[in-house]
Amino acid sequence: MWVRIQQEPFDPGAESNAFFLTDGAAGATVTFTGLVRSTPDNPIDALILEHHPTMAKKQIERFANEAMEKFELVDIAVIHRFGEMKVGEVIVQVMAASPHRQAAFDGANYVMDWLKTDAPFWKQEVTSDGAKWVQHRKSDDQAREKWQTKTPPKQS
Amino acid sequence: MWVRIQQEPFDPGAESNAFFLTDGAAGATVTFTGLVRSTPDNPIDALILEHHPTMAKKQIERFANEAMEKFELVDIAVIHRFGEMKVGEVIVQVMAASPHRQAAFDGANYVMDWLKTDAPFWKQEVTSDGAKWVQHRKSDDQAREKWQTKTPPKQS
Amino acid sequence: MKILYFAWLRERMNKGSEDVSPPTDVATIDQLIDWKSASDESFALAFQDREIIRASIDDELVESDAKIEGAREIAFFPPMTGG
Amino acid sequence: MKILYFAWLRERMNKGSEDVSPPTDVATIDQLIDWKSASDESFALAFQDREIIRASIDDELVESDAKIEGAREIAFFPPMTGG
Repeated sequence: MWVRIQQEPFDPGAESNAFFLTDGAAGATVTFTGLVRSTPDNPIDALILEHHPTMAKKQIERFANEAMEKFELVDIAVIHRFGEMKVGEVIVQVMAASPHRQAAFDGANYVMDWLKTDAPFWKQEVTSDGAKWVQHRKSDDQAREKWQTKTPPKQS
Repeated sequence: MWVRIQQEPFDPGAESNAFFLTDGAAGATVTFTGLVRSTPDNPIDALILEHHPTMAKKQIERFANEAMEKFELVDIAVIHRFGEMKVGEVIVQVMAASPHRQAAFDGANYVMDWLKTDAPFWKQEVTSDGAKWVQHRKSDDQAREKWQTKTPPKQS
Repeated sequence: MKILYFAWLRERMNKGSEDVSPPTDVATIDQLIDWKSASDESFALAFQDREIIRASIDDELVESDAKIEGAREIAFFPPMTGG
Repeated sequence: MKILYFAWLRERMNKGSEDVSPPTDVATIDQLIDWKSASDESFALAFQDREIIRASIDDELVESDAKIEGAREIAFFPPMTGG
């Protein structure tokens, strides 16, 4: 399990490939990659992410460790950037490896759901009008609810 | 949407990176990567995959199209190998892109669940004792059941 | 019509395909297996555990009561283990 | 103890951090906000919509009734929008 918080851009494919090399026992890896997007509805020039450095690392490590315990994971890794990033660059990547594919899906999904609401990062969208804070979405709070069920997700 | 069935090994990270470039509107991409594994419990030298070429492509294209319809995906792509492959090599990779992360998770998960039970591939594990057909797992049939619910998975 | 065999069915049949011309009263996959088993001992042996064998007609997965009329290619195979 | 401000709270406070020495009867996050609002107009304004503001004590997310005794560092921030 490892978590990296960094300002520099990174190569998502190279990170996945390096992760595959270390998970010999795991046949299934699920990678979540979050990218800066600019859409016709909401065109932006860049994103600026502010963060609370010590707390961000601790919180994401906690979610990653929880995922390791809840699901049958061999390994999990998270990279999250801060600072300014351009459209098309990667913001976050979560990689979860398991002998069971559903556990790999659940592990990456779990970390992303908790990271969205409880890891101290705040986004600003930069347009020609200046920078604007992104509003927190209620749907992100709701997404966590699926992990509150008493029965653990089915392994397969 | 595209599906490639091929004998040659491929670079999973390079494929993901190429996929990211084409999904401008999608902030979330989920990649499932299935690798040949050899474990202490079940050490193998290699895997041989037999397949029904025309049907394999049609079936996977069908699951990918179903995923596009069921979940709010911008794009989905599948690469599946056949023939002999070594430990550590990639067997299958599914990449799903969406503006919503849960849709990206569900899209890749859906295709994998159906591919496992209904795409015409058959694995042989090669050890020093020779080649042995892999048994179909009941848990793979059960994994599909989660998509039979009437209410679609929650978007977020 | 052509029959294809895959995986251990192919091994037990010792061939990947063959051409067959069933009479017109052989209407379904089940009846095709019955008809073929009656005349072909290795087929009968290979298809002994019939419940687990799956079939497709012209690249479409079908149930064992599916009509074979007009089929170009029928494939028989064990449960899939790809991915 | 040190207070940290993030995102638009930092902007409204026009600073990222400050040192404070609340009296001992200021026991919780809520009471710290009350105490600070009473003496600092820009703080009172920034913390107006108090329900949406979240807090952490020494890198741990806490509720507003959490005890602040022994805290080294308290952070205030809007709902998170990372990932």
